Amino acid sequence: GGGTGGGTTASEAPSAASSEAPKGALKVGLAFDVGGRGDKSFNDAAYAGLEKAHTELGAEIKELSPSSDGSNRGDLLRQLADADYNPIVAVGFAYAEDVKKVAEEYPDLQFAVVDSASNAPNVTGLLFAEEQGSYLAGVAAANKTTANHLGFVGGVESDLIRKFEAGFVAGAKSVKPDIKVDIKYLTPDGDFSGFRAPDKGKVAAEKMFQDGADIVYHAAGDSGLGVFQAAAAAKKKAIGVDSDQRQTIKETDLQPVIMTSMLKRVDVGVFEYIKAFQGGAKGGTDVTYDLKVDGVGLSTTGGEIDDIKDKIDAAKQDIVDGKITVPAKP
Amino acid sequence: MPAGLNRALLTVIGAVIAIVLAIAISSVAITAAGASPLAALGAFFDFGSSPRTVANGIATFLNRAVPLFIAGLAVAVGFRMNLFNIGVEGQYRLAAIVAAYVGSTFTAPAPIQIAVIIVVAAAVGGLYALIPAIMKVTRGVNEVIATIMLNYVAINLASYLVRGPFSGQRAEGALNTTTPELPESAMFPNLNFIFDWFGQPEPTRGGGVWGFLIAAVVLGVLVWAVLERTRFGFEIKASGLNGPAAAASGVNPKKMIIAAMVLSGAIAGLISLPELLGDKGAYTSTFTAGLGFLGIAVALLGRNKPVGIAFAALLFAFLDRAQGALQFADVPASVITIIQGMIVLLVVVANEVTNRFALRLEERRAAQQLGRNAPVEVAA
Amino acid sequence: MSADTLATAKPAVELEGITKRFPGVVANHDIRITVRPGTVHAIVGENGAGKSTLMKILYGMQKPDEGTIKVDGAEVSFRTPSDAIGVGIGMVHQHFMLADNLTVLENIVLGAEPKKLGLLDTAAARTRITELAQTHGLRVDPDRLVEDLGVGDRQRVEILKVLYRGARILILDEPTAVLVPQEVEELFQNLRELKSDGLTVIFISHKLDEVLGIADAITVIRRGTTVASVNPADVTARQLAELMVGSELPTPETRESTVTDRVALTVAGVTMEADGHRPAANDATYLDRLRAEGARLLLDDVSFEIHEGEILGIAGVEGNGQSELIEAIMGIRPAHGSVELGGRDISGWSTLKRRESGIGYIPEDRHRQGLLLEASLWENRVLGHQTRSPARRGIWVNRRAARADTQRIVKDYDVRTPSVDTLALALSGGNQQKLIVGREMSGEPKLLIAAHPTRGVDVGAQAAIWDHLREARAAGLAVLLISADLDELIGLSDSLRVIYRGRLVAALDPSDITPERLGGYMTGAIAGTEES
Amino acid sequence: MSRVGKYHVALIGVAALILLMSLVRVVSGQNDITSSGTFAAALLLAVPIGLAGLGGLWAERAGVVNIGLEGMMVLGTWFAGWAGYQWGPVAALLAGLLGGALGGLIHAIATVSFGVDHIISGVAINLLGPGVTRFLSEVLYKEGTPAAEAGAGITTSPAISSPPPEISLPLLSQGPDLLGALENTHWFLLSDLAGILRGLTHNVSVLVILAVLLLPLTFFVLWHTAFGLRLRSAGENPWAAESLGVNVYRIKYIAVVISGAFAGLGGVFLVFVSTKYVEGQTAGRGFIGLAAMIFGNWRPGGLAAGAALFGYADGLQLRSSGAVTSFFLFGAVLLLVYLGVQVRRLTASDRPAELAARGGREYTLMAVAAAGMVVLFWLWLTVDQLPNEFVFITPHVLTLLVLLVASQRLRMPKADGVRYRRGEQH
Ligand SMILES: Nc1ncnc2c1ncn2[C@@H]1O[C@H](COP(=O)(O)OP(=O)(O)OP(=O)(O)O)[C@@H](O)[C@H]1O
Ligand SMILES: Nc1ncnc2c1ncn2[C@@H]1O[C@H](COP(=O)(O)OP(=O)(O)OP(=O)(O)O)[C@@H](O)[C@H]1O
Ligand SMILES: [Mg+2]
Ligand SMILES: [Mg+2]
Repeated sequence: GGGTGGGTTASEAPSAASSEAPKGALKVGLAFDVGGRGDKSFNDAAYAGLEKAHTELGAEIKELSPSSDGSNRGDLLRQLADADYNPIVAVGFAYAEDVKKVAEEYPDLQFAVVDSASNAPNVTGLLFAEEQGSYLAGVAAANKTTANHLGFVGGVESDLIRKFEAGFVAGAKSVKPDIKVDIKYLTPDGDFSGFRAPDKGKVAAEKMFQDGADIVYHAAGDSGLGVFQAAAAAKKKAIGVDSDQRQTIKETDLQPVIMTSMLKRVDVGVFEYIKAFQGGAKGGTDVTYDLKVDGVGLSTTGGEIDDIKDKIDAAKQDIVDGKITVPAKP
Repeated sequence: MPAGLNRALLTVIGAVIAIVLAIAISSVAITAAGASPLAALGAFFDFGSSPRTVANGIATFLNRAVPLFIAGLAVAVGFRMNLFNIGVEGQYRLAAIVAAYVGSTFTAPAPIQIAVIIVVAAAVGGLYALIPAIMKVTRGVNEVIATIMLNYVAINLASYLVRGPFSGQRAEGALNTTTPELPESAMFPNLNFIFDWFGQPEPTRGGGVWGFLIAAVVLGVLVWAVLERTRFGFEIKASGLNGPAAAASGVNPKKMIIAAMVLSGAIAGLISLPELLGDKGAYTSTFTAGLGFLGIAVALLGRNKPVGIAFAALLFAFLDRAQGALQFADVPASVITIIQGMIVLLVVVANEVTNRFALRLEERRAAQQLGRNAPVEVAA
Repeated sequence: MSADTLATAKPAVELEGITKRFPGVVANHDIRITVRPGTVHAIVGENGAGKSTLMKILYGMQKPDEGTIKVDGAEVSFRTPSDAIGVGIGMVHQHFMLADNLTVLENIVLGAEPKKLGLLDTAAARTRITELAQTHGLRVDPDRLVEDLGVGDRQRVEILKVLYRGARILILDEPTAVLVPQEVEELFQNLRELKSDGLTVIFISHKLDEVLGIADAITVIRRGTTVASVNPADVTARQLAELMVGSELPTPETRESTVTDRVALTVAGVTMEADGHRPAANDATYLDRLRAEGARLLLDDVSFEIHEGEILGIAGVEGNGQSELIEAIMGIRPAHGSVELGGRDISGWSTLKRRESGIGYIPEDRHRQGLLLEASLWENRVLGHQTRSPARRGIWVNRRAARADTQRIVKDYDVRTPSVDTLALALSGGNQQKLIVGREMSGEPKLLIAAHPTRGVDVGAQAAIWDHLREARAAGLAVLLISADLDELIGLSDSLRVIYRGRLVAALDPSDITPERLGGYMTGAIAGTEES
Repeated sequence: MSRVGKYHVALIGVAALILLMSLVRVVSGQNDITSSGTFAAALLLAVPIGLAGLGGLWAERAGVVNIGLEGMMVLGTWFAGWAGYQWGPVAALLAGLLGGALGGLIHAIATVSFGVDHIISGVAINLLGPGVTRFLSEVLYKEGTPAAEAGAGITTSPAISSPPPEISLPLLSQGPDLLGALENTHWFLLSDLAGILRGLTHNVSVLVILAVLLLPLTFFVLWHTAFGLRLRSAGENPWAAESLGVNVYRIKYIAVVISGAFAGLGGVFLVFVSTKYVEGQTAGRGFIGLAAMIFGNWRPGGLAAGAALFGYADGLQLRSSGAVTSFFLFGAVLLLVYLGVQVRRLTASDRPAELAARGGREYTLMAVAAAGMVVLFWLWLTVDQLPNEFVFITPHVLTLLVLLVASQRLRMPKADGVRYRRGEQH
């Protein structure tokens, strides 16, 4: 798979960090992706990791959000660097180029970038094997479907979201090779409104349910709300993404339709990185949060997939053992 | 011309009052939000403590102003003729990707390489603007609708191109799609040496102060000269001020619509080049968007005149730069947008008010004159 | 009504010491007027004398700086026109105050709508309007869009608007400026009827013989103040004019003929379609078929020649194709047929090329087609000459030469302006017009199209413009003159054509035609052709 | 043409369109072309655009250009979300209306009282709307606030306490669902009609009904009441209105505030669909609404057609990428019809004048049409899946094509965008 190329895996990284005492105060800076803190999703997961570092490691923390057009990503990193924050975490693959440049300008500092590979000696790539988690979601959905028909709604047709699609389809086909998976993206790459269009998510999912799909997986940010609504209206199921949405979604009528969620533990990634830094780890490598280290996985809240736990675990084991390589591109 | 001087003075005073008022209103909001307005004000002027951060801050500020200025110019050219080109957004996006791709397909000495890229960008922007222009002159399609719709088309087209035909090699493990890397000869030399002149450290930020600033200044002068000094500019002005009169004077309105729209689009095509040639070196899916819409505000604030637009762009960029500094000061960064919106509104309101004030002065002068002059003689 | 009661009745309107200042202008200064009820009271004065301003004050549209207004003996103070309407004052404005895209009915009831259950009661309004129209002899179709109406109809709508509100005092600001004599007579008939119904009419006009014909009393205003109140029986038009301006009234009379035998302009078979121009391979057959089908033609087979040194006048009620004829000759609007200038066929040329080859154009509406109001005078000088010297230098506008040449026009044509950098909108109408005339005379045109060259211009400026036209004619200029001012038309033209419904219906000799007869041709009342 | 005549022509046009759609559906097998689901989606997507367009209509009929609809819509979404999670849907409705109206009020103050250029003011409001709402979110929804406990984030509000009810047409689209049954038979024309009707009557939110009713209501108010007449006169000739004692300022204020309220209502609608405020959920609909209004020639009916066209195309592309390719067939059939009509005209002898005139141009036009038809038909046969990027732009391209084909006799209110000051004539 494309996402797992090179570097160590997380299981090794933390171990490299022995529990040495920190030299000086730990000041961690973090720059969010567009949307910023409080998005109840990706950015907030990263923040959770940062906050954990604050409470557990006693780190002084500072987090910055970019402007709505994202034009100042590099400058935020520089301002954190100038204010002596070290390490600095950049959240989102959009930071890749900027992190590379800033890391070269500040060779003495350590950087990490979520969802993108290391591209400088002092940059750590925090990668997530979304395709692997999505594969499990596909396995779960294929086992649960009675219609032999699934759906996938992607918010923006970027390569990141296409990883989710690829894994999901592969997982579903691994269980039922003839299974039908409807796929719909809401907006093209570069138009991020697809993550904020619940109405469009609803229309797309509605169509899938009307055509006979009984479980729809979304990787569409806030547009996923529409997917859940369509599922509730059609009395069918949906699969959430990033966090355990059965818990984070407060609408009680929507919670029961969320069969499971594909977890992407950005919080773990961020926290572990900070911890490793404190332990003296240096950049230049990637850390991949995959199934092996539970960097991705499925949530079980609601107990809806408990009955197929063994099948999921088996699939997971196959991936961890390398028997199955999950494609990262559809 | 003391009257003209008075007017100019009043305009400046009006603008200053408007800006102060915008800051005051924002201060109320900041206070309500539990933060300190003084801290916020400080943040706007806080360029950091070391010479290096100051240099970086200045570079950031100028680098933001340049594309805003070009965007403002692009919009203004249309506005001069009462053509509302909302399509600058789409025009520059499409121009950016095509220019980035074409520039990456060959290598030539820097001046030639850069010149070709500039020409391609302008040509693509101009051609894309030609579509709504032709729709307007042949079928009477309102340019506002056409450009709104074509913006969406451009965004999708760009996305298609960057993923498909124009996609390039990306770094291992990177997820953003990109066009092929531009060769070194395509990169516009930076202006960091200016800092040397003043004995200051050069900015370290990627690309430093983008050299395209010079090109933008040249463009500004060119646009000014074309609009204010040439026959073509005169015809644009005439068409904008009074279409029927221009037509009766031999100005072909259809040709003018096409020319103004294409010129506007061609300038729009250049919006992305500072960033592309100064820093990024490729068009990626995370390209800076929205400059076309900001350009509308900048153009209007600058009264569609190059010098005004330059001031407006600098003001917007100055405010935008404080994004990070405000957050360090625990002030919600959204106050920037609020201040920008308010300045746009209040500056024009102030302008109206000062205009009326000047009229009132005139009236008073007239009344005094009456007092001095002998009353009109009454015959019969 | 006996003279006795007239004397004792309270004045319908009494204005005292009215003063109104505008930036740089004192429009009204200590005005005093008394209007007796049941009379037609005329107010005369030259352009810019302050008549309209005074009436707007009386109608509540503008507030006087000083002075009092009394209506029927009671002092009033108007904040808005509705206050004036409330005490029974109605006004017909100098420029039409109609919304083109609304129907006649909507225009009339606006602001005083009959309602039923909160809805517009169009039925009631229609009955009321028809009733009013019948009693006062003002026929209109309430359901037509105003934009489709001619000027006479619009004038009637304006009067109906006022009557609909039950006004007892009517202000008519230059209602006759756009009417032909027959229509004027009709209007006066209406006014007399209104007067006999006991209404009071305040009437403004520049046409003094009209004033003498209809008014019961006349007030003369000069430079913002009342200079005389006279009885129409006691004055002549000439005396009245002298009261207005304090100088002699010039007349637009041509002296000796300068017509040569060299043809400057030939217009042959010019025909314009109403709905969209279709270029045809064979014009003649196509147009024949169009006519056979009864298609609407704005211009139908218009042909004439103008010689160097000749002024050809075109008479016609507005809206009969004059504007279209000009647009066809200027190449602003496509038409069939041919136009030749000095022997060269220019039918396919652009407006610009036509101008460059020697056509000057004084447009009918100076604000709409002649000027850039928000641009300086010298820029207005460049307009239409942007491709010729002195305005042009390569791709550049030659600002210095343009300024210098504007200076020349300002001097030669007596344009009253502080400088050539002044914005055109700051000039009064007459001065704007002089600038346009000066501009169009520059560059030695072979043909001048002059549409209403002295409209809305006061007597002094009018005389100056006439002089310029005559001078240029003597130097060999061909002029196509279009005017609604029949005296001007008859006085200036070497030959006259009448346009009616897009066709030239008569060729007349200006030396033996009266305005009344001309009006007859213009309205189609007299048919046939007189050889000139 | 008389009113009745126009009305009949419109009916015939709609009938022909449905027939054509039915034909294309049967030939292409893309049932989504006329499925109830597509029409339900079209309704859902058209309503916010239509509401924004109505907002534009009210302002521009009164002579004030409103490019700030987007900003007012954003204000509507935020306030609806904020009030909705605390006090329920009625509060959301009112707060959204007020939020939008507030934007309208600012626009009115700037343009009417201060005589500011209408476009400048609108652009400023488009900056202020997102800026102010983001600011409010950052203050009111930040971590530790009660709202955050209830599920708010900086980009979202908590969910509205209970969504507004939905209703269906009894018997026909609910219960026995006769229309649904008929639709599923996929008969020519009958099923299409059933699909369209069911889509418009099944599980329709009350807010949709309210929104759709606003169209005739607007028409009624603007064209059949005294207030409406005054409002339109302010957009056509404010000086005339003033001279008849109409308080033009007041009319303009009312119109622009209502305009903002309608845009805000469009925002409320979006919030109701997603049950909460989501930052950026307006996604340029204010601009699309403005475009729909211009498309509709500043009239409620035309505006509805513009919004419906856009909503339909968007709904179709969201539901079925495949169905989008049948637009090629649709275009080919339309061109065929055009060619047929032209050939008939050429052979008939009752319109000689036009023919004499057109001649050569006519033939080249027909040749181009024929070539276009062949190309479209060929595209339809060979392309079975367009790249997604070309699917997404279906509504935009379709709008442009319709505008290109439809004759453009747009007539905007004469004094639209003109600065009006009391006592000063133009
Ligand atoms: N709103 C205004 N602002 C400034 N000046 C004005 C305004 N209205 C009128 N004036 C000036 O006041 C003077 C009187 O104008 P007014 O329109 O009353 O003249 P008038 O007698 O009606 O002329 P005309 O015969 O041309 O209609 C003119 O000099 C005019 O320039
Ligand atoms: N709305 C207005 N605002 C400012 N100034 C005005 C306005 N209306 C008229 N004026 C002033 O009135 C004058 C022109 O008015 P107008 O065109 O009515 O003149 P006029 O009476 O026709 O002039 P003339 O005396 O030359 O015939 C100018 O001085 C102009 O500044
Ligand atoms: Mg006047
Ligand atoms: Mg007057």
